[in-house]
Amino acid sequence: MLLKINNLTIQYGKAEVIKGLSLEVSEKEIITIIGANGAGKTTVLRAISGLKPPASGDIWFRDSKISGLRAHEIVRLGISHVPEGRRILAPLSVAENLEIGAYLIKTKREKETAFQNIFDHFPVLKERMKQLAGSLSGGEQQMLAIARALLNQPRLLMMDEPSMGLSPLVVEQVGRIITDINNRGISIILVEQNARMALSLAGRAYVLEAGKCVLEGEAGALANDERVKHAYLGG
Amino acid sequence: MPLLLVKNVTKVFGALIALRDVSFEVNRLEILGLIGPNGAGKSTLFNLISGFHRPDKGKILFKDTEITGLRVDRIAGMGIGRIFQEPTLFMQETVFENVFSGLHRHYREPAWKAFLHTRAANREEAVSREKAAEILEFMDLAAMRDELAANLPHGHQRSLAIAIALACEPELLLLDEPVTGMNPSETAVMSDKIRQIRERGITVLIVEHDMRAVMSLCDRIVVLNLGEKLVEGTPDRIKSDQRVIEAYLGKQVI
Amino acid sequence: SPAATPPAPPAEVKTLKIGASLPFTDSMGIDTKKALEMIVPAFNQAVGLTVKGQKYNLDFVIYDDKYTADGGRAAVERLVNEDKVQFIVGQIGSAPIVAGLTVTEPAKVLVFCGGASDKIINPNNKYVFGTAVWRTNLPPLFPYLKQAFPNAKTIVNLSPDDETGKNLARDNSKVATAAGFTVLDSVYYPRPTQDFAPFATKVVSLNPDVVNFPGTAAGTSFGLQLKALYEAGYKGALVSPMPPNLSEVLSVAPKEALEGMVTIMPPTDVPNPSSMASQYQKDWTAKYGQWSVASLQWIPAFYAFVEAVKKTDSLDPGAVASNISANGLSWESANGKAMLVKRPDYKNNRFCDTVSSLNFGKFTNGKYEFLGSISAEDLAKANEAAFDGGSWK
Amino acid sequence: MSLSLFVQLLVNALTIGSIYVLMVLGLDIILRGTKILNFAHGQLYMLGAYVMFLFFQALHWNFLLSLALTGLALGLVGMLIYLGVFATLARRFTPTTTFSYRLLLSAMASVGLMMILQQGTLLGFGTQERGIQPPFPQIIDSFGVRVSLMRLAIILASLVICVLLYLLMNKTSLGRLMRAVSYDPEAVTLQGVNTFWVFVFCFALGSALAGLAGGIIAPVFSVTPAMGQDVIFLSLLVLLVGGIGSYRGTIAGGLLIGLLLSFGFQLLGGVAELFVFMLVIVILIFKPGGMLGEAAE
Amino acid sequence: MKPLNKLTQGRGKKLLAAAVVLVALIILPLCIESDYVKHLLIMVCLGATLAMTFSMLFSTGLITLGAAAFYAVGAYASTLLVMNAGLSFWLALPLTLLAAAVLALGFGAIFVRNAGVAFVIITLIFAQVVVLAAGQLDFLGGWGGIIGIPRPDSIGPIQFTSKLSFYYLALAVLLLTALVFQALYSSRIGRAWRAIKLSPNLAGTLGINPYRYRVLAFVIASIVAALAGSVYAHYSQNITPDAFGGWLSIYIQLYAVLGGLEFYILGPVIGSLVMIFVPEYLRIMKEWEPIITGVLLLVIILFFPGGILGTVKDPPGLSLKKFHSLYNRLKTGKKLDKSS
Ligand SMILES: Nc1ncnc2c1ncn2[C@@H]1O[C@H](COP(=O)(O)OP(=O)(O)OP(=O)(O)O)[C@@H](O)[C@H]1O
Ligand SMILES: Nc1ncnc2c1ncn2[C@@H]1O[C@H](COP(=O)(O)OP(=O)(O)OP(=O)(O)O)[C@@H](O)[C@H]1O
Ligand SMILES: [Mg+2]
Ligand SMILES: [Mg+2]
Repeated sequence: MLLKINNLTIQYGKAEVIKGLSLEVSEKEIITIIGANGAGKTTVLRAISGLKPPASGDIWFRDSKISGLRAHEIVRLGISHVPEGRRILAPLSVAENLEIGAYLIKTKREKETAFQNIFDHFPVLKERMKQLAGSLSGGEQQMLAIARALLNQPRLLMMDEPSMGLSPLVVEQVGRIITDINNRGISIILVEQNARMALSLAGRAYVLEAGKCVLEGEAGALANDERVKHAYLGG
Repeated sequence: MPLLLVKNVTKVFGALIALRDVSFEVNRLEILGLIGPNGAGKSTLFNLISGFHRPDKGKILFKDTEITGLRVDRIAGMGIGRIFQEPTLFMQETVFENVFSGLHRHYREPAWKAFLHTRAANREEAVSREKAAEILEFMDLAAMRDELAANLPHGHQRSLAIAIALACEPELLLLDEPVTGMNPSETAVMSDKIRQIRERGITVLIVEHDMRAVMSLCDRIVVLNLGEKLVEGTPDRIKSDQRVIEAYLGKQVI
Repeated sequence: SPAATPPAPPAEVKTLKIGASLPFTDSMGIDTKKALEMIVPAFNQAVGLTVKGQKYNLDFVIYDDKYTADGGRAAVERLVNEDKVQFIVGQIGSAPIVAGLTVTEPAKVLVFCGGASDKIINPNNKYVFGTAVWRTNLPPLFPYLKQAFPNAKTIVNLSPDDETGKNLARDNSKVATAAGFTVLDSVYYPRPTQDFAPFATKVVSLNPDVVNFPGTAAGTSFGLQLKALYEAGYKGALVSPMPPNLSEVLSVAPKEALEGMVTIMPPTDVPNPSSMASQYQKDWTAKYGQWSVASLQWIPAFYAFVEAVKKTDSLDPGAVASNISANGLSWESANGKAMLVKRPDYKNNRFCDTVSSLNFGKFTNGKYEFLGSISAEDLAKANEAAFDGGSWK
Repeated sequence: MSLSLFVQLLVNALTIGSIYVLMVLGLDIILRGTKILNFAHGQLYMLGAYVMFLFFQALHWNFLLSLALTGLALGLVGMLIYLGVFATLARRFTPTTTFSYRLLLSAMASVGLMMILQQGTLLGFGTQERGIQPPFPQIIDSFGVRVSLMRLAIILASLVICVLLYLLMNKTSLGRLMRAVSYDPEAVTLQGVNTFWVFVFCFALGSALAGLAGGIIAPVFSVTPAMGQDVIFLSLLVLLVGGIGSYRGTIAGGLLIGLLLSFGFQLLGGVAELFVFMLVIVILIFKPGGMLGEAAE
Repeated sequence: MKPLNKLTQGRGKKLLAAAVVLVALIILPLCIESDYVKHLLIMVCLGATLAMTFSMLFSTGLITLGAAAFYAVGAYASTLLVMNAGLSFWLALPLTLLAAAVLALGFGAIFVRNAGVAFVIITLIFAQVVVLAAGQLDFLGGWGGIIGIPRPDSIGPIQFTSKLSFYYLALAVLLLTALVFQALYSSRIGRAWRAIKLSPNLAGTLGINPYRYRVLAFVIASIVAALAGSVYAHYSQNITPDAFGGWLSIYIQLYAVLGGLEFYILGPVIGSLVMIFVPEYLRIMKEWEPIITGVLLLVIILFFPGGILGTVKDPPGLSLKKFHSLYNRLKTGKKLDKSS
């Protein structure tokens, strides 16, 4: 098991926004978490990456406990997080954004190969290296955010709504990129409002409602579940 | 006579031409969609209409009055409301206060009377409280009127942003990606709301990447690409337009 | 040692509270506070204050005035209304003094203070006396200068840009003119300045024979001015109406920069210092280590107060004030003999300000060379001649 | 105006200007990196002078070594201050805390620090004012132009520090991190960076610059507890005139203020300072973001 | 921030409380004998008034360090009008306020555009300009200032000679200010200010002109500061430029922060009460006083960031749970500098 969450509870002040969630990710798997607005999807990802300490429960990554570690330590263990809203560093150039993404890579040689990999995936970034990241269009920014996360050479990549605000054409492209990344052996947690796309990409899925997991199972099966169809696929 | 007329508008940021010679019109009581790839200049166009930027060339007319280059609050005062692409709310205020603050344009009594808390001013304020409550009810936010805006989930923040804009009693409402980050059922609810907004007598100009929503909502659609107007027409025409499919829609089945 | 002497029978000694307000945020204020904390217990131990046969131990209540008007006002309000002191002895800085006067005058509290501007020694004020000698020490200075530099004709003042500096520059100009010099200009620098290059450059470009430093704080600020003049190529004569704190001055300025300066000498550095002065210096060094010339500057107020009370033989501030206002006062302090004078130039015809005996020296080759001294009486006469109108005595 | 006078005024202007440049670069790094408007910056400058006094004057160490150690020492002081005070304060802020609130509270905390450092120095080091014998006391006197070698050395040293700082900020990963963190710390944390230490470094670097300014000018000035009290006003002025967040602006602003004060005094006398302040207000009317700054907010 | 709708609830109770406080404030000095304490109370009234102007501008998102400037303008203008033009204080007062308003309008109209750090610094510089001008220009009295400023003329039987009468005058200024400000905050003007503070862009799209509302706040704040300054001048009877330097503005800011920033009216009062009385009672610490004040300040800012009132209203949960987690973290040797 790559990642295992046991009975996780998270609070903002007195409000409990995640209530006893358990979740698993195995090697090379894509799972997706879908759910309505405010269900707590983002919160779960923030807890895994150490940005929001949980109130109780624990999180295990490759057989070591990571809940309680700080965010930058967790990244070093191999979990990357593409946060909601991209969060690229607007006043820095694309190249500098990538350099910061490559912060954990120590040798020059490794860095070069890593960059080469990135450019294979996102040739457009190579053209934009000198441009300020803030002046990229939304789609390009999303690519930059994913590229930056990949530079950490994660075993597990978490993406929070990667299709948000992207044009349909680019959404398709992001979908291809996700499969591609997964094909290289990286596990992925995909949080999406676009449940249709998420379920088509993922192997397994969790449905979150008001901080509780109400359904979980094979993505294909869930896509045909009446409740899911009704609530999340607009069917 | 169109409600809003955008005439040959050009906007340049440094070396980047964000909009080039764009013209279109918005008719009274229609829902007009504005779509296009990321970076096409849609939000920039909203910024020009609502006065955050000044066009380098061209004119914008609202109800036959030129509003090009007027101040943001003047334009708002003339009856153009907008929501932003990024969630922009009074984060540290409650939901109710957010809408109540939005009612600024509602008052008729002069400010000094409000300051003196005259009877008339107090009455007006009581009315505006009711109005704020009514708007919250309309946007399905009444249940969370005392929550802080910052603590709302994304989708409710969107609704609240629209509620605030409605408080301003606009004739034209500019919505920048209102259903982004919502799942289909939420999107359907929101689309419904937008139709109801139109029924309240408000014309809507909407930017959105969710094609299901756009196609079902809009009476007409304008497509921007690389800062230029590509085509304009009914949803059916746009769906089948080869240039739009190439630049924007892709092979996606709608 | 003090512990060995048998204590006086306690029933007979009363305690008299005396107030002081000093800036604790400033070295001058702290040094003055240290001085009072040294001399007052010694005074109590040795003689104490005896009025109408009753012996009093003096208890100094010293508050911080932060060198500001508001701070001074609050300190004096507290001294007068809370601690009920009737004498305030030892204040420095005109802003806090002036602010305090609005309290002390109506309350008829006797004040001996360091400031001597016309805003303080003012005909409207009846209970305040100046015990600093900045203005009154000028007239003999210029003749000594003339003697040392017979060919000097023109003079420029370099002076802080504040009330004291401006007033002193004006007075210095008057006296210098009377002594036959031509005053080219007065150059003012803001009090906290450390970069004196622009001011020195300006002074040098005026090309005077003499540079005078009215109102300069005698520590490193003075040293920096001398250094800046030296670096800007100034070669003429220098005159200081204040005794410089040599160790501080020389810590920033090379000794060539001071060469030939005619100055008032501290009473501790003259060839035969008075026993009071040497004792003071000895006690200070024993108690605090590093010797501070500056600490001498403001304590004449204390000796004046003691003498005034003794002379009137009363603790009623009104009686003391009217007695010394009408009859004058003279006293001995570590700074030498001093006496109260009138200030007809301020239209103030009571005894209200101080002259004291002074020593003059010239700075040659890293050391003071003693030039001579003047007694308080002669100094009063010299002032009378230099400042027009009326008798000072 | 004679050539000699002109050169003297120019050298004076550049000396004092370069000190302000160092001060303000530090102030700006702290402001941008950690969102603290540090009113205690003048006291760090004063401490720099004291440390320099200790190393160079009291212990007789080599001048450049003393200067470098002064920078390090003040960096350490800055680090301790950040760890002790501002890190605690930063923990009180959430992502929704408004900028003005952060700014206000941290500025107030720095006022508290200022009181402590200022009075602490007065009481700890005693009332005696000190001076540092300049290592280059020579006066260059040729073609009727007199210039102090020490002042030239100061200008040169400041120049070197500015260049080093530029390289640090723009050519090293640390500099990149500092700029990134000032924009979005959380996004940077997610790249595996311990942003906390980047903040600490920002504050330490800014303090080191203030210390270097104080240490480098100490042989020309004197060393007193009050010396840091008023430099903060002119430093803030320079920050504003140059433009907040602009490296080139800060340098231009520092030199401009140096020149205005130096020449203004020669030509106008006592009202020069008032005049300079007014002039700055006029500049700001036309250039609200400062001469080379970006948007004001 | 207190929700607005809650502010107006339980109005009767509020009025009663206000009446009690008012009576207490009026009776208070009658129970105090010491003129020294009365002096401090007068300074508290003036300081609180100034701090309220700071809070008012902060309610629009502006941080000003210029309160001292307009305090000085009020003091000098009124002094000159009374001493040179021979006007009665009561006649000079409206003219003074008018002058301050005009100056504030000019300054505000230009500089309110720069929000954030820039505004902080510009106002601080402006305060320094006023001080420099007062010191450099001889008709303003120079660095030595102006002495012998007359007391206000008596109105009928009320004479302004005693501390008590000045206390009531200063208290009247304070209460008037509080009343006016409360009326503003509870009206749509106050709501517009808060909207601007929280998001100027959003406020703009709602038809609020952030610029104009901020200028309005700046002018009102400056007029009030000038009013306080004028009372100060005629109370202290002498003014010097130093008394109005930039540090004064910084102190005023402290009053507001210390009292509690979210309490626009009561915060400044409590803050100035504490910041004026505590150092006075720390006088026994002599030269250590600034250090102790500094430490106290840090402690309050670091550990009670809601200020005094914020802490009283909403005490920090020193609950066992919190203590326990702290203890655990210390025990496990984890650093406390978690970035969350
Ligand atoms: N900083 C915060 N303080 C208080 N409550 C918060 C905070 N952030 C989130 N919440 C609350 O936690 C709950 C879950 O929010 P979260 O952002 O995880 O939802 P989500 O499923 O990601 O929604 P969305 O689809 O809008 O992104 C929401 O009810 C929200 O109000
Ligand atoms: N203030 C600005 N300064 C410089 N460039 C800008 C500015 N605002 C927008 N741009 C650029 O103008 C172009 C159009 O941007 P705009 O935000 O209007 O796109 P959009 O159509 O709204 O895209 P999206 O769908 O991703 O939101 C982009 O390339 C953007 O980087
Ligand atoms: Mg989310
Ligand atoms: Mg957009």
